[in-house]
Amino acid sequence: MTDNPPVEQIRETEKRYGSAALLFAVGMGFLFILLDLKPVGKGLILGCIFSVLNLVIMARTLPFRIGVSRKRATLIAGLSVLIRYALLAIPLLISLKTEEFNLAATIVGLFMIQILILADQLVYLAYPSRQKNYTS
Amino acid sequence: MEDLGKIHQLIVPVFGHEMTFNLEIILMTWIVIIGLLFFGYLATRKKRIIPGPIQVLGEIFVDQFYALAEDALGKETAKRYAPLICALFMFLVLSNWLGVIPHLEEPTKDLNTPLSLGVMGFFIAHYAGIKKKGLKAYMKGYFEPIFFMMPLNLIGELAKVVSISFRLFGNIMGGSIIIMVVSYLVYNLLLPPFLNAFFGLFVGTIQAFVFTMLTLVYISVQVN
Amino acid sequence: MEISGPDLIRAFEMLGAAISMGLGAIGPALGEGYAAGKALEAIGRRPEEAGLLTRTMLVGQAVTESTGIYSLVIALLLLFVV
Amino acid sequence: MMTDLEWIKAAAMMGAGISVGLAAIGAAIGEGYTAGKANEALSYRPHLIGDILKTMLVGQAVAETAGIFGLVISMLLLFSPMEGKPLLTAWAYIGAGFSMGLSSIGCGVGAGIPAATACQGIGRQPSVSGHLSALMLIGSGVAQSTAIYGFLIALLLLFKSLPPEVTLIPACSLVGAGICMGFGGIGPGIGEGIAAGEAVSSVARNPVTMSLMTRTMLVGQAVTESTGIYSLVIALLLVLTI
Repeated sequence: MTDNPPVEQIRETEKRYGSAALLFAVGMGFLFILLDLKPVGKGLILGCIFSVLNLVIMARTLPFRIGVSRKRATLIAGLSVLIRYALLAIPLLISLKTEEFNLAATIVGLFMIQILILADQLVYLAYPSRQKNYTS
Repeated sequence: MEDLGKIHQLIVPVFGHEMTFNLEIILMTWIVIIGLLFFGYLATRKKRIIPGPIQVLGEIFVDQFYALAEDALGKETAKRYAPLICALFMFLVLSNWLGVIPHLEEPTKDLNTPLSLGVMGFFIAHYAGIKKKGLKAYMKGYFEPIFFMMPLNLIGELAKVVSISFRLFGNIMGGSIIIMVVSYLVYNLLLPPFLNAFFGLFVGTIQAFVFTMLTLVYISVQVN
Repeated sequence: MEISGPDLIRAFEMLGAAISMGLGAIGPALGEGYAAGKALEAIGRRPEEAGLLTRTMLVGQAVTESTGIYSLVIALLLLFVV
Repeated sequence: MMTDLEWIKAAAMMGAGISVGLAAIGAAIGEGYTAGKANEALSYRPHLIGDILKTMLVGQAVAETAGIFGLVISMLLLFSPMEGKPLLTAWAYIGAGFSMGLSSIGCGVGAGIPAATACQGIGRQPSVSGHLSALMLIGSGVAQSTAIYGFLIALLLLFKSLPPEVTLIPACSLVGAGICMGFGGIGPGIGEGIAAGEAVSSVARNPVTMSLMTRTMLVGQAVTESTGIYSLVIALLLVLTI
């Protein structure tokens, strides 16, 4: 895409949820590590990193899928799905094979972005004025 | 997880037959009934023009369900059946909410409670129909549109009882089984309170309302 | 593995209960979703009739769900009674 | 002649394939539907590209949950230790694959429909895009509950300790639990998605009805969910009574 504004807005969404997810996961992870539950904290952080990576790749490939021919769009979408699923399989494999990462925590970490999006919107529903309005 | 579906039963022999009582369910039902009686006593103890909080709650219930009954049945018949509808809803809501408190169980979790309420609704609806239309017109309703549709109409009437009571039973029992299994799986961490809020309060209220509305609709089908 | 007659019957009861409830859940749920969607559309047009429309939606969904409940009854019968 | 371990491995591979394959189909249908409607909205409102793409990204991220669920179960199936497990595990693995895969189809499609209507609605009423995306996410979040039930059943099937000897009844119960929860998850997911989609498009037409619409939508979805709950109950009974 050539025009700048849409890319800007997508970056903003990506940054907002990505940084919030990382912050939350790292905070919770350190809490768990301090509580002497090292595998749980490490698993949470590992899962969350890949979850954020997934969102970033999704956002970066989004502009290429708009306004191109059908064949090309399908190809790009299929490729990105393959790459993203392969990427998401990595933390699961790591935590299955080694004892250092707790499996359940890794799975929760993988859903961190979705959980945060839902929580964010619930907060928006409850206190509409508190949040920056999307429209402005 | 072995206590899934375990019920404390009291078996009493009566003239060669056995009568089975589900003790916990009876106890829980009595808790609900006493709670409702207490609520009724508090709401009507001091009737004032400017009502206290409990009286307001009671007035809201009565008002809402009277309006609903009037919508469905018409003004004259509503006067007779609105108290029943209101009491049914209050009983069901309190029963479904009871499971939220630890160590207490929903009486509606046992099939016997919804089934008996459903059968009660069935008989009341048909009594209302006979009373309003007279026996002959009531019987004629079964032979519509042609004579040999009678068995199908009969099955349809009985299926109403099955569907209304199994809906309540399935939802409440499903909720309690899910809460039990999930609490076992996650060692009572974090999730069960949310599940309790969803299944106990939200689904419980909706299913109580659906049960009440369906009873009202069945009565109104017979009356009109 | 030897299979006796009663074993086979019991096994197929399990499978039958599963298929009955599983497939029986598809139709009612789709229908109820459609009913809820249409009711929501109507409420969007005339918000002042929301109470009546919600009640009608609930009754319609309750009737739609009957077939799902029959599946549940059959599944429970297969599991516990037969 | 195959050994027990080989049978279990073969079943695990089949279960993993079913799980991630069907889940990817569901997620792809949902995401594709969203992208299509977003393109349609873009074609007549090109200047709203930022808002529409943002909503599309968030919607697709939520619709992807189905795929991730399938992926998690398939990785668990493929790489969890299998040595010394009884032969019945093979049947449980196939059941787990069915449970997760089929219920993910409902989840993906159900999350895609509201996202698509939200993209359309932003094309119609850009001033309430915050409301629209909030309602969309609540709706698709609820539509995913049956996939969570499927996930629960799959985990139960994976980690339940099974009797050592193989008989037909538990085998049929294990596969049956998977099939029951799997098919039972399709309908509620799609139905709740339809309801949420209509709610979103109604709010796009008449934004003042937001809170009323949220309430009514949740009530309608709660009733739609009940067949999914029945399926879960039957599946749990099948698994737990072995």
